[in-house]
Amino acid sequence: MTNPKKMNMIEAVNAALHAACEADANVLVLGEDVADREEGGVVGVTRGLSTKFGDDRVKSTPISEQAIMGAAIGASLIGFRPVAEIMLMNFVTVAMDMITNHAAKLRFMSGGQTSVPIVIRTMTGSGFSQGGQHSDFLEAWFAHTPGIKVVMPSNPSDAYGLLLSAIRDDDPVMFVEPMALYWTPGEVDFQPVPLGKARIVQEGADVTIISYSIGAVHSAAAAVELAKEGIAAEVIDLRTVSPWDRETVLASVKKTGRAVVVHEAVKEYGVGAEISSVIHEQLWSDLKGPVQRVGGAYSPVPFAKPLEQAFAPNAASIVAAVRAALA
Amino acid sequence: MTNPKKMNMIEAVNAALHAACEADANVLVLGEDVADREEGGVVGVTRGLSTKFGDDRVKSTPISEQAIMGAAIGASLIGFRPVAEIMLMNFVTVAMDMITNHAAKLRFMSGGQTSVPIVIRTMTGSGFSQGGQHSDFLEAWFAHTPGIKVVMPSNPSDAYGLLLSAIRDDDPVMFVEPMALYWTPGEVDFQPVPLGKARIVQEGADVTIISYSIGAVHSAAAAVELAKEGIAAEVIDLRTVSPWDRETVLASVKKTGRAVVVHEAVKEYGVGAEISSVIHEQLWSDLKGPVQRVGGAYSPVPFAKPLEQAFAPNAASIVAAVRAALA
Amino acid sequence: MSNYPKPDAATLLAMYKSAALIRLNDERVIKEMTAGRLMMPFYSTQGQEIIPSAVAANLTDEDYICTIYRGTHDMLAKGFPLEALWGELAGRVNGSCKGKGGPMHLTYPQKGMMVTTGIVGSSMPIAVGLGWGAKLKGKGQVSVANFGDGAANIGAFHESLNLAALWDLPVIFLCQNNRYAEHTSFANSTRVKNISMRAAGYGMEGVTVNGNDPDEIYGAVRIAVERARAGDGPTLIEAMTFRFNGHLVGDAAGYIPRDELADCREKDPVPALRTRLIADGIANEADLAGIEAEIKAAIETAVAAGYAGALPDIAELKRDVFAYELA
Amino acid sequence: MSNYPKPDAATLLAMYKSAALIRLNDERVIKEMTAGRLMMPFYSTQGQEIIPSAVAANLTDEDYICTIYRGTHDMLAKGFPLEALWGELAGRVNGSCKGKGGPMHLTYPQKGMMVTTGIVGSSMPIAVGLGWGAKLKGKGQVSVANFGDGAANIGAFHESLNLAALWDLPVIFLCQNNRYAEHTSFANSTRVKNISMRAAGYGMEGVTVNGNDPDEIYGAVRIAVERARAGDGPTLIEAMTFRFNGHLVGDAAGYIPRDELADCREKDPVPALRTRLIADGIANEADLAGIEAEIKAAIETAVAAGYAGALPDIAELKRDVFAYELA
Ligand SMILES: Cc1ncc(C[n+]2csc(CCOP(=O)(O)OP(=O)(O)O)c2C)c(N)n1
Ligand SMILES: Cc1ncc(C[n+]2csc(CCOP(=O)(O)OP(=O)(O)O)c2C)c(N)n1
Ligand SMILES: [Mg+2]
Ligand SMILES: [Mg+2]
Repeated sequence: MTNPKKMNMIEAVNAALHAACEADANVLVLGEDVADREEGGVVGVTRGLSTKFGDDRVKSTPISEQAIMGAAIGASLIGFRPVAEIMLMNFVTVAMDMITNHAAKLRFMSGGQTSVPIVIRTMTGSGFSQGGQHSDFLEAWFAHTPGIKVVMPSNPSDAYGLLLSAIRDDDPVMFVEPMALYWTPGEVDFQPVPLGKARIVQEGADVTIISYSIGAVHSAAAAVELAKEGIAAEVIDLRTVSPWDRETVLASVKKTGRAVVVHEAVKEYGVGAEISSVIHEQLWSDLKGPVQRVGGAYSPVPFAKPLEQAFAPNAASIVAAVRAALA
Repeated sequence: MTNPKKMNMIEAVNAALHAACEADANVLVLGEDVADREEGGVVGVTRGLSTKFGDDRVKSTPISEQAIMGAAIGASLIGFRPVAEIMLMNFVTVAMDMITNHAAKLRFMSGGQTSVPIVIRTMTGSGFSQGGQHSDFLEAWFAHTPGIKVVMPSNPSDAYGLLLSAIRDDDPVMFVEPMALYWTPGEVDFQPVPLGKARIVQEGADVTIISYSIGAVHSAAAAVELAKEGIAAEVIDLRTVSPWDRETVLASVKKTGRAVVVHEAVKEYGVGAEISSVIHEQLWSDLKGPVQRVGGAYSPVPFAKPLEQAFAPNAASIVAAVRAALA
Repeated sequence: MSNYPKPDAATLLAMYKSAALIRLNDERVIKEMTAGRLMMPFYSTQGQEIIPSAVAANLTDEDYICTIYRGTHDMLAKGFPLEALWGELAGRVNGSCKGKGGPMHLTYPQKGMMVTTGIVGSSMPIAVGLGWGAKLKGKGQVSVANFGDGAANIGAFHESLNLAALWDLPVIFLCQNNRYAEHTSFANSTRVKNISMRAAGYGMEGVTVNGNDPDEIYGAVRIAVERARAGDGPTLIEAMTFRFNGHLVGDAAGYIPRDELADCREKDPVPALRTRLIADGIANEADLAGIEAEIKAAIETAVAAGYAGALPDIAELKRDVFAYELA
Repeated sequence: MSNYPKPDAATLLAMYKSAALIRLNDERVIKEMTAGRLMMPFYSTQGQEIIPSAVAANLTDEDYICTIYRGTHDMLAKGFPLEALWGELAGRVNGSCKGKGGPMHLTYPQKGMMVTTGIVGSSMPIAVGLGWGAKLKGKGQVSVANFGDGAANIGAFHESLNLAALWDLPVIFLCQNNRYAEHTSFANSTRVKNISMRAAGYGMEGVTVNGNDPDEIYGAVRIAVERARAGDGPTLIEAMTFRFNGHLVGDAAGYIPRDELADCREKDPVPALRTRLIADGIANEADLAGIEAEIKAAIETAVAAGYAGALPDIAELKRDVFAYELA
């Protein structure tokens, strides 16, 4: 697969999984309903894998997230590279011990004797009227956990390239797929995308908007609005939230002197707080004003449409934050 | 119990639990080894409660944190006020679903029809050579979770007063007890301490040091060092991390123009990031320099003494951060 | 099961009314969704109506139930008001949860409907807590945890059954075994032939019955309720049944063999009960037609009333996060 | 059990050597702690020596084990090098984990010691993963999960046994039932008389044996290992035993009836095996005295070598968090 192709993120992730399994016989896939007997996943992300690579390497599991993560961790300790699916991000809560006390720590606690090269794929996001237990973005928990990386693509091409790199990476990676972008088509060039490297979505001299995942899409839309007002926003898609690309972000803010950080996760104690703090610490004298943050409301994700829409950031709320940053 | 008495935090928490059970027959206590048949807890924090208030209200449990939290949540839905112990904070990882998807969200998701007035008591902290899975401060996870409060006392008197308030509070509270301060005696006046109100440990005009739990103790020690250099630090003990006392903190930093936030939890994506961000957002023109943060290293808590000591903040690292803030 | 207590004529008629209400309401919901007037994940309960009808026939409004996303049948059987249901589905303020919970979090404490969860397995630990509270209140109340066959393989099941048995709690663990967990068949989720045999591993009574047979399920629940009220502890009931409409609306259930589907639909328990009522002379065609007409009318009224409710004000995002309204 | 394969003379002698090493080493560790030269939480394994000795007699270096904080016996039996052990206890760079893991996280992959966990229950899901990997490798390797009686009541147990049975994995779940979980007796943690009966709930073989009887435990493990190597799936072995020194060093175990303690100490399995070796003419007093002298000498050498190692450099905090060193 080399010539670029238009596809959506589901297809891109599926293609990356196929490529990874093809390239390395140690790559395994497990999770609820992931095999073709179960239709290759509830939305078909893993479709075709078990048929192509066999039921030994691609396994559907009972509803047992602790066992799913344990199976992935154990196999990874002896040379395999399991890609484990936790269907929705809220369900990491029943497997947190395996992820944070074990996957993230075994390399360190063993003094480097063992390592856990696993990828935890999960999807999430509001906008589907799924309410309080099926919509949360919890990346901040894992960014606060030393030893695990957090990768959050915003488009099919990055999803493909980042997933390839995550699977090849020798450490555990939490790979968060934004449901709201699953069906948005994009050009995929089938190239690996390095972890820890941000992408400048659009250049601009007036303000830097730093985001990732669905937030990066809203930020790009906001930039279009801002352009109409003559405001040139530089939009940065972090792609990897931990470790994040400080060089790219700091270089941009040094240039613009103003920054806004955007994510759908609850604003308080979210990823934006860390990025805002570092920018203030590193670029104090270059800043023309305080870094602004845009994030989800301090509440569980509500069901009713008007509330669900008010909960999450959008182009308008980002534009408002940029105006505040420029004020 | 009205006249002040000298006691350590274990005794203070024990006294508060006795007082709460005495005052309200709906207060329940559960957790591993909490009853007197099991010696009232591994360090005796719950000693005497089951003997005094009965084995129905004070129950030792099997090692089943999900069931412990579920038992507390269920009973709280019908009028009880359970105080559930999760022995060490790292073990919240096996009960995260109950805590974050349920305890924190049921009031909101039910449109206010139900509420979960529980207190989750847990202890943690480095310094006991317990290594990577028994030492973590994870308060940032819960501060990022709407619907649950986070209380973190730094001395016996606050532990007593905050625990009383937490038990009387109509919402779930994560109550984090710092092991390193368990055996430090202090004067206890047996008065309730309101949630959400910080305490100014020491006044000062040059810089504000904001902390809580063990960090507040190190900060006070740092202030003594700084005083010798003629630097007057104002030390604020947040006591409640979520919701935190913005008024007190912002008023202080408005006065000093400089701030340092301190906690033992890993610095990256920690509580300090939120506080730093808000200070920059709210007091931009009053700040003389960027807010500095002091926190745990970005690594699991190591076993070897020199590493364990290097992992956590101490008076010296806080003094260094203050110097940076003043530079 | 031959020696089980049997439902009398009045009870059978009441069970049919309940089952008919559940079926007709479920069809009505799907009609609204197909028409695009309701947007939400909806987990049809068609095929499982007899189970909750038999449960409700043995409970009072003082008894508690916890159920799951697939729970409208459990709710309606226990007397969930139709308008409060439709208001919630429509995301309106007249919904039981003011539109904030939605279909996955239906709650109605006045009649003991304490929790509806979207997390597999999580109805059990909370039901254990309700059982603990019921035991403490000493009024003979019972707590019922509804869950599916897939949920029987998650950790919460294990911890909940062990604790309920150890504490002799008045809890009924009702496994509605509809043969599938999302796309995974029961046979592909565990090696055992039935879930009820696991009860022995906790020193608990366990039984597997045909959940679609009014006599069997009524008798099994009655015995379990009597055991609970007598203070003789919990029971695990596995009620064999089938879901007619796939996992959620939109799922064509291609993973279910067509003949299995056809066979189950042919054994549709609702018309079967209807036929029996007539055969046994408990009611005649006219009686039942009248009852069904009444139910339909009541549903239509509720549908209209549901949509008639106002959409929640954005301020609701700040309410019910905590007991007080957020600033 | 009468038909169990019995250990031959050489095996019995090897088991005694292992048991003596474990006992003498454990006593030596406690001596260092009492002298204040070692500071750490230490979970003595005295009284449980026969179990791991019987396990190791049935395994090769290619087989995997996961154990818990109370795991030095499992480690030593499987060949954990003494110096690497003492270096780790002393927190020195010559420890197997460079001093970063400590007693609760001993690891030595060269001999299949993949994980030592401090989280109750967590050895099981990871051992399942090792078993999955072993099955994929197809070399007949076995994975052993060691855990305690208290761990049998946590969710991870349930999910792990179900998945291992469903996938026919070469895993042995070895419950070392020492009658207590911290301060809680087995009888107060569950209603069932033994844990092995739970195996039936997963369609797995399960057996309870006297873990202090060399024949019984050897035979049970041998059968389980043969089953696993033959591809016939997992086994749950409950080995009844007793911990002589309370939960951890410093615990006077006041919650254990004195006569129970006395009775168990009187049945001390290590001297019992020694006596038997002589009675059966497998070895004479002089042989055994010689063996013990050798072991003591080896331990002394290791103690000295352990302390002789260098303390880790602070830079180690930046190593082994990820594959690369942190900046
Ligand atoms: C912890 C967790 N894991 C996965 C899911 C996704 N999920 C929702 S329903 C479901 C199947 C549950 O099947 P079962 O327990 O049999 O109940 P049923 O839907 O058949 O009524 C799954 C896997 C979830 N909600 N929670
Ligand atoms: C999830 C979790 N909960 C609680 C603890 C605290 N804890 C450490 S050991 C222990 C008792 C375990 O008993 P058992 O499983 O019988 O093993 P043993 O110590 O007797 O060998 C407990 C409760 C823990 N480490 N992990
Ligand atoms: Mg099902
Ligand atoms: Mg034990």
